[in-house]
Amino acid sequence: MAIRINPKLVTAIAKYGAEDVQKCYHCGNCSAVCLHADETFNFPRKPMRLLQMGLEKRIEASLDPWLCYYCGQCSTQCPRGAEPGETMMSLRRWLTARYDFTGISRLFYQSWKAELAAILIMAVLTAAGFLLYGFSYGDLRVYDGPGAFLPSSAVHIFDWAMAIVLVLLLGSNAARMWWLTTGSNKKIKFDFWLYVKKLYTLPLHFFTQKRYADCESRQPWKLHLWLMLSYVTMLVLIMFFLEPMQAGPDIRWSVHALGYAAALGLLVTVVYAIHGRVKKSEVHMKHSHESDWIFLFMLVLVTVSGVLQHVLHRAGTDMAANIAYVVHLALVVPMLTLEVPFSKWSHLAYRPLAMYLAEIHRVALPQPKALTEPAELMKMAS
Amino acid sequence: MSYEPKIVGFLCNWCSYTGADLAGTSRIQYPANVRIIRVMCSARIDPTFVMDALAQGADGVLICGCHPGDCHYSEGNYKAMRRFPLLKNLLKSYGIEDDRVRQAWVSASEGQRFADIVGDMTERVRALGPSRVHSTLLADQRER
Amino acid sequence: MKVGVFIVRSQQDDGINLQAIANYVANLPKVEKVRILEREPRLKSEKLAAEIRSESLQRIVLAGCSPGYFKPVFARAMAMAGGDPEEVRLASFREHGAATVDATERAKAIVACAVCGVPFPLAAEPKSTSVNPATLIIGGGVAGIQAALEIADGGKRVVLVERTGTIGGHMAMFDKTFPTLDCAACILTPKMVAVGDHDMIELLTNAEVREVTGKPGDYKVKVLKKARCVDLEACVACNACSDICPVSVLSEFDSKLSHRKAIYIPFPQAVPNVYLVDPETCTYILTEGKKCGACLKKCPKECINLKEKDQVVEFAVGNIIVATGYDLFDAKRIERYGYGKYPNVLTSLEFERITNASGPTGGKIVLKSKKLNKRTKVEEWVADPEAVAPKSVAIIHCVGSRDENYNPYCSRVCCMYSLKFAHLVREKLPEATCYEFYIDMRAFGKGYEEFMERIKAEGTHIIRGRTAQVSEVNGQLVVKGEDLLLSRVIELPADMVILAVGVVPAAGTLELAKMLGVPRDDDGWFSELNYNASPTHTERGDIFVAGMCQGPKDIPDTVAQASAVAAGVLRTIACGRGTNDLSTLSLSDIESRAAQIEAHSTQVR
Amino acid sequence: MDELKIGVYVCNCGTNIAHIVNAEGVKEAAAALPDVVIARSYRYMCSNPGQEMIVKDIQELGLNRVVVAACSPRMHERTFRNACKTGGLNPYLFEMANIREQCSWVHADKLAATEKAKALTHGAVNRVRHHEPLDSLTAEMCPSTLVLGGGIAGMTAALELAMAGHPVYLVEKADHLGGNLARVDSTAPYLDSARDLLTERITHLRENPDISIMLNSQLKSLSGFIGNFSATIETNGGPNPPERKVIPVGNVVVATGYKEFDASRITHYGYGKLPDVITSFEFEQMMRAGRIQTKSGKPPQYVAIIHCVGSRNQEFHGYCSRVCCMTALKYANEIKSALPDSYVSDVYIDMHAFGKGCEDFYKKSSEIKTLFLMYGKNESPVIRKAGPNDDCGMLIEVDEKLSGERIEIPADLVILMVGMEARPDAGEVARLVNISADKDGWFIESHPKLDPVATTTDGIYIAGTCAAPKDIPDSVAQARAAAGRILAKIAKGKIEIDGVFAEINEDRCSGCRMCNELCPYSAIEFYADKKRSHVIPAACKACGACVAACPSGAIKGRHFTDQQIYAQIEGVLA
Repeated sequence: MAIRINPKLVTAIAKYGAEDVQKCYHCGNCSAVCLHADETFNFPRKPMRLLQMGLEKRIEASLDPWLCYYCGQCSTQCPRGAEPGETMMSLRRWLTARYDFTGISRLFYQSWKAELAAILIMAVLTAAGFLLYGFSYGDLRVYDGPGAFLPSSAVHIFDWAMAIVLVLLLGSNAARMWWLTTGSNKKIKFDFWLYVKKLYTLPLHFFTQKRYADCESRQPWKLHLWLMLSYVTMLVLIMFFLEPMQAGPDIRWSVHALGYAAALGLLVTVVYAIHGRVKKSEVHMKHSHESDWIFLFMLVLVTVSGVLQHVLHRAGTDMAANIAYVVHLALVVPMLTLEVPFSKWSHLAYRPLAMYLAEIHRVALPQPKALTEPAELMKMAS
Repeated sequence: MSYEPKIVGFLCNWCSYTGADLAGTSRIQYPANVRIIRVMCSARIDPTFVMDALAQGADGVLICGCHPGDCHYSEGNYKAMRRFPLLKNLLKSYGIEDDRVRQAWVSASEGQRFADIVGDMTERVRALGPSRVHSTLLADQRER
Repeated sequence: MKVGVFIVRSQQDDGINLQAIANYVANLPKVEKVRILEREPRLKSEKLAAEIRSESLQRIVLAGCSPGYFKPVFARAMAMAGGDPEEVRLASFREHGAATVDATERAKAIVACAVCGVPFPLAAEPKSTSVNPATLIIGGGVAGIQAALEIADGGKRVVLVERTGTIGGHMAMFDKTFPTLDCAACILTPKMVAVGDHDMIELLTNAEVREVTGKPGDYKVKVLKKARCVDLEACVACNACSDICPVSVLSEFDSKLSHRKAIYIPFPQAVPNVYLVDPETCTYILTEGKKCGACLKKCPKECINLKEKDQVVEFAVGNIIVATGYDLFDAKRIERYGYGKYPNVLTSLEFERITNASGPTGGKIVLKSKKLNKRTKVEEWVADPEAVAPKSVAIIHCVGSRDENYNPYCSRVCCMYSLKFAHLVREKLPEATCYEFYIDMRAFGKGYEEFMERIKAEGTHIIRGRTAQVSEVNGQLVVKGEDLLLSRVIELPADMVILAVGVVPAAGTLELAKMLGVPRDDDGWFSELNYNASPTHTERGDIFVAGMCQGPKDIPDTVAQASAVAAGVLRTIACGRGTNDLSTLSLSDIESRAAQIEAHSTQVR
Repeated sequence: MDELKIGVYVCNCGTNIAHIVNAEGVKEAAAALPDVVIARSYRYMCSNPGQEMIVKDIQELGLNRVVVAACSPRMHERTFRNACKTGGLNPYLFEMANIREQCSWVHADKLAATEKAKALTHGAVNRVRHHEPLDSLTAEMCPSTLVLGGGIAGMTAALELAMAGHPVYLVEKADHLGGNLARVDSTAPYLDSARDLLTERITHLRENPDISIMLNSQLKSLSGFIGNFSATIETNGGPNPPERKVIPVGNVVVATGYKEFDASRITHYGYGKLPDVITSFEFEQMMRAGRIQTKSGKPPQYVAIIHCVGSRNQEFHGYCSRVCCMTALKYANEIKSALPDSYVSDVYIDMHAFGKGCEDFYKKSSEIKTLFLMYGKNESPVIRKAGPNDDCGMLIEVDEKLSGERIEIPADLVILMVGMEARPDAGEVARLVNISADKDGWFIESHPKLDPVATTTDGIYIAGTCAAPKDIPDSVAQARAAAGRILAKIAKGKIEIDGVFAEINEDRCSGCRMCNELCPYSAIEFYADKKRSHVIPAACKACGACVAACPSGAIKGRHFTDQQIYAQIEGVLA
């Protein structure tokens, strides 16, 4: 049964960043230079082809875009300037939008204004909420201990509430991803034990991102890993050690040492990223989608405000610290609630999941063996 | 002194003769038994030339032209090619050994090939020994 | 008639002052409105139609570097507005060479013609000049040879200047020619000999054009004749000098796969069949006569003079034909193909020599092998007839071509010669496997498609996909690329890899272009006067281009162009009238001529 | 004729010959041969003293035959022939023995080499005995040219010739000039105006007094040979009865062009049945009318262009039509320009963007978001009507090679890129002007590489698409090339005919006409009245095929006569 192509998709995808995909004349160079492409997952050329032809169903069902870490080799060597790397990036954005059942993600990617507006509203609401809470239960001049403006206990509950919401949102999207790529695939029959056996790949790839290390240059991987570990540390500290974190004024090295390290990591890597994107110093930083900028700047602001409130508190200026804290929360909340499930940050979930599912595919799908013999070649050709 | 066969070579002017010259300019050695006669095209080589050469005492005859498709006159060598089997039959009927008369294609850039052909042919003809055609043919002619 | 002029801005039109043009056009009679459209304008026929109606325009002139793209949208608008779509006229600056001298003035003239509905070439006809019957041909490749013979056979004098020691160019190095597979030597050498002893052809080999002055029909030429050190008349090509010469260097003609002496003849069938001395390597010359000089003593005809100096000859000609041909793309630039790193990654020309019956291996296809150069004591990779034959050969298309990182253009000949290579490999090494990696198989000429089918039938694996890299895995070359039709990335072992390198303008093209005042296109090839109408004429009067130097071309097209150029030359001589430079025409000349023609024009269609 | 006086000269070529061959020995052997009055050996026969030696001997000893045993005749035959000329001897009374390239340079055995050298010299001496003085003939060259076909090639050739001041008859079948170019709106890859090109050419043609344009005319017959043809042209100008005109011409340029492939031959494209499936030429008409629209009058949203219709397909034409790819890209651009909101799918096999500026054009075409879809050779897309709830008029089903998917392409308008094919009357034309056509009906050039415009018949040239598909620049170049050949011939005034050619002894000729078929240059005509064949010296290339074949030995190949060769055989074997 023939599938209907959709020439309009190429124009649509431009909103997600891919502007040069149509330049590709299919020489296959990119797929051949890519260190991640293999017998089962042949990219970036194939996904580019599907994109050109607008075969949405096929793209939805493919994990390929998530297996690319954008080292940029394909783009530098492309004879037509078709930017395969950037196209894969855009496909990831497009897929994120597809996985998200709320449609918010699609909205954000297609209009940065919307995303910014959403963030602002969310920020205002959060600020208002916490101020309301603070003034009704505490004293702006007190930072911690009794009568604190924003006692860790309260914030802690809020943290967890938010975390649960996020997990739910992200989880449901992840489930959709599973369904589109694997669940709905007739060729892959559900095998529970296989899923269990391969489960280890999730944390493995989440924490090490080892495949990223296989790319031509290891530099981007190191930075990305550092960034990731930094905010994971921060996350853990906040989710489980908020109380000692917030307590003061003297420094509690047990937790704060980690906190400082994480903050430093965040600052350095993010500033590096911004600088790189401004200077377009590296291939994978040549093209920046609005969502990239928003994400990076949010991250900077959050980190800075966080550091600020901490410093002010240690300095004994509790009132200022409280204000900084409110600002900090007003930035963190929208970033987490909007970026994590609906925008760039969601890849923290999708990538490892893709690796996990890829493993499943490799086992479940019939494995074509590498072609090195002309005889086989001819067999295939005929 | 050992028996030295005499071979007459009919070479077309455009490919084979030039090829033979190239063998010379590249100093490629081959037996001195061949005597070359230049014609414009292999199509010009009348079977009677071959018969006459044998009658005059040649032990072998070599016919060379351009490779099929390369003929300076577009298709002369095909004509020669078609003519050759007939000649062969004629020779057979005279009881002349197959190896004595040979047709080969030599291009202007195949000096080595020409030398090889001559070398090979000389050996074959030497192996066959002196041709009896000379005498027999003359006899025939006397009867006529 | 009311005319509207729309000027389209584009990247190319730097150096052209569009505003000035607009102002000029506005003052032309009949011109109702002038508008400058911004770069890549988003035009809608509906809007334009309204515009046309409101101004009741009967003719639209689209001006710009190449405004052709926008013609349809205007034609549609014209039709919508009830006008005649054929009255949308183009004034293409590029088409009529406004990239050259004072572009803006030329552009004005082009627009002026379009406004009158008169083709620019009709109105812009330079005055004719008197013509010196002698002709200069630069470049002794097949194009130069063909043109020289045509003109000389017409009984006109020709001076053929060739940079190297022999005429024949690249074609003389080839083994067979596609698709007929007849040997290049068989068809070229007779022509070379003919050039050599033609009464009307003066052959200046080992010489370079240094200066061209004067005007169309009467050019003054200075040619530097480099010292050949061997008497052209006396030498009988006996090889005695070369035998004795102790200096042995890699032969350029054999693309450095074999050795030649410091006194040498490029190849046995060279024309003139006379030896020459390479001053860079001759011991005698390098030591100013202190050492060696063996050949002097050996030469039986005493026709060697190692003290000979370069000399400059001057002469006048009427027409000049540029046939400088091409160089090969430097494969070293693409590191991932490992050319220069792996000895058995060859360029196409190297393979031509290896497979050539009169080449270093006598036509045996073998892998390169190490040889010690006794004199220099360094090991060199050369083609030795005794070496082993490859079991597998991979041919990679589009090396340096169709690639923005190198040459964006298609080199036009690689597909076909690659197929030819495949045939030769299969023919000479029936056991060997042979792969072709291509992007598009451009078999467009007469009998080419059939040739491709034949090669396929012979069992060559033709793989659609560009090779990404050639690497060495424990001594075995491996070629990696995607087979697009299988949509699989494949890695194939290959003992020999042939890079179908593209072509680039010959070294010195830039200088020559400056010398002659002939513009070049973006890729560095000489620009023809008009892509369709005059593919072999140039901006300069009585200067023509033929063959590869105007753009990639195969032999038949090159020969056709060469003969075409000969026609141009013979014509000017026959009627004693050459054409002056286009630049001699003033704007007002063209303007008035255009008006004239329009007045009693014989409208076509 | 008076008794023979042969002079034999053995060259030492420095030591090149002498170091292996005993030149003195060869000289003495030669001197002993009958009729040899003088035999000399010298270091360099090719040197001036060497040549003067020959001249002197001719004049003083009254030599009437000369033999030089030296290098290859390909090197110095000309030199020595000239020497004979200066000595007052007919150059054809000279013969050369090749004792360098084919003796001293290829043999190490001095004795054998010397013997061979003697034999070769003997052969030459024997041969030269039978040489006859030959003179190159000359024939008149009529300066006027007949050009068949008024397309871009024909017009260009005609102009080139006429501008040199030579009369030209431009014969065009149709009632207007321009040929297929006149049906085209603009040209790829630069989207220049085809009309301007045409206007320029035609205006020049009409202005030129040396050109007589004959519209509605056809060649009816052509007789004679190069320089001296006479052509019969039939003109039927509407109502009045066709009139015939006989014109003398020196050369003929055949530029009859092509016709487009008939798309209705391919059923699965539904051309002729589906209203919105059109050919490239029909689209050109739309362009010129400024209306790209479906039969229902609406501008199409989806347009599909299908390449290689009738080309590169063993069922129809095996060859590539060379221009369609770029034309297709041109359409993609034109459509996008006229209808910016439309979507263009370009269904191709290989993208032949080989010409100057073409690859760039290909890229530009993809930048305007043309969707390129690849199908396989000899596979064919199927076009069918779309269903009621499709947003398009038609659907094209095809196996897309680059994705491996079987897809449906939406289309409201489908353009078939019909290839080129030989005109139906090509065979007829070939017969009239006595040239041959290949299996596809394209005229055959005398050499596909080095002689693309000449044919095997002297004085008949081919240009443009009648020889094979070609784009405009290549056609123009070819047309000029043909003109160039003719200009060169005319410039010489007379045609030199080398003294070496075949001649038929009419008393011996049985009129079997075997030779007529054999001659690749159709240089042998048959006198029906006398029942005899006759060689046209001007057309003969002296290959000698006919000489060898003539059953009654009536044909004599001058300078390669049986006598001469028999003598040489005897000599080399003596």
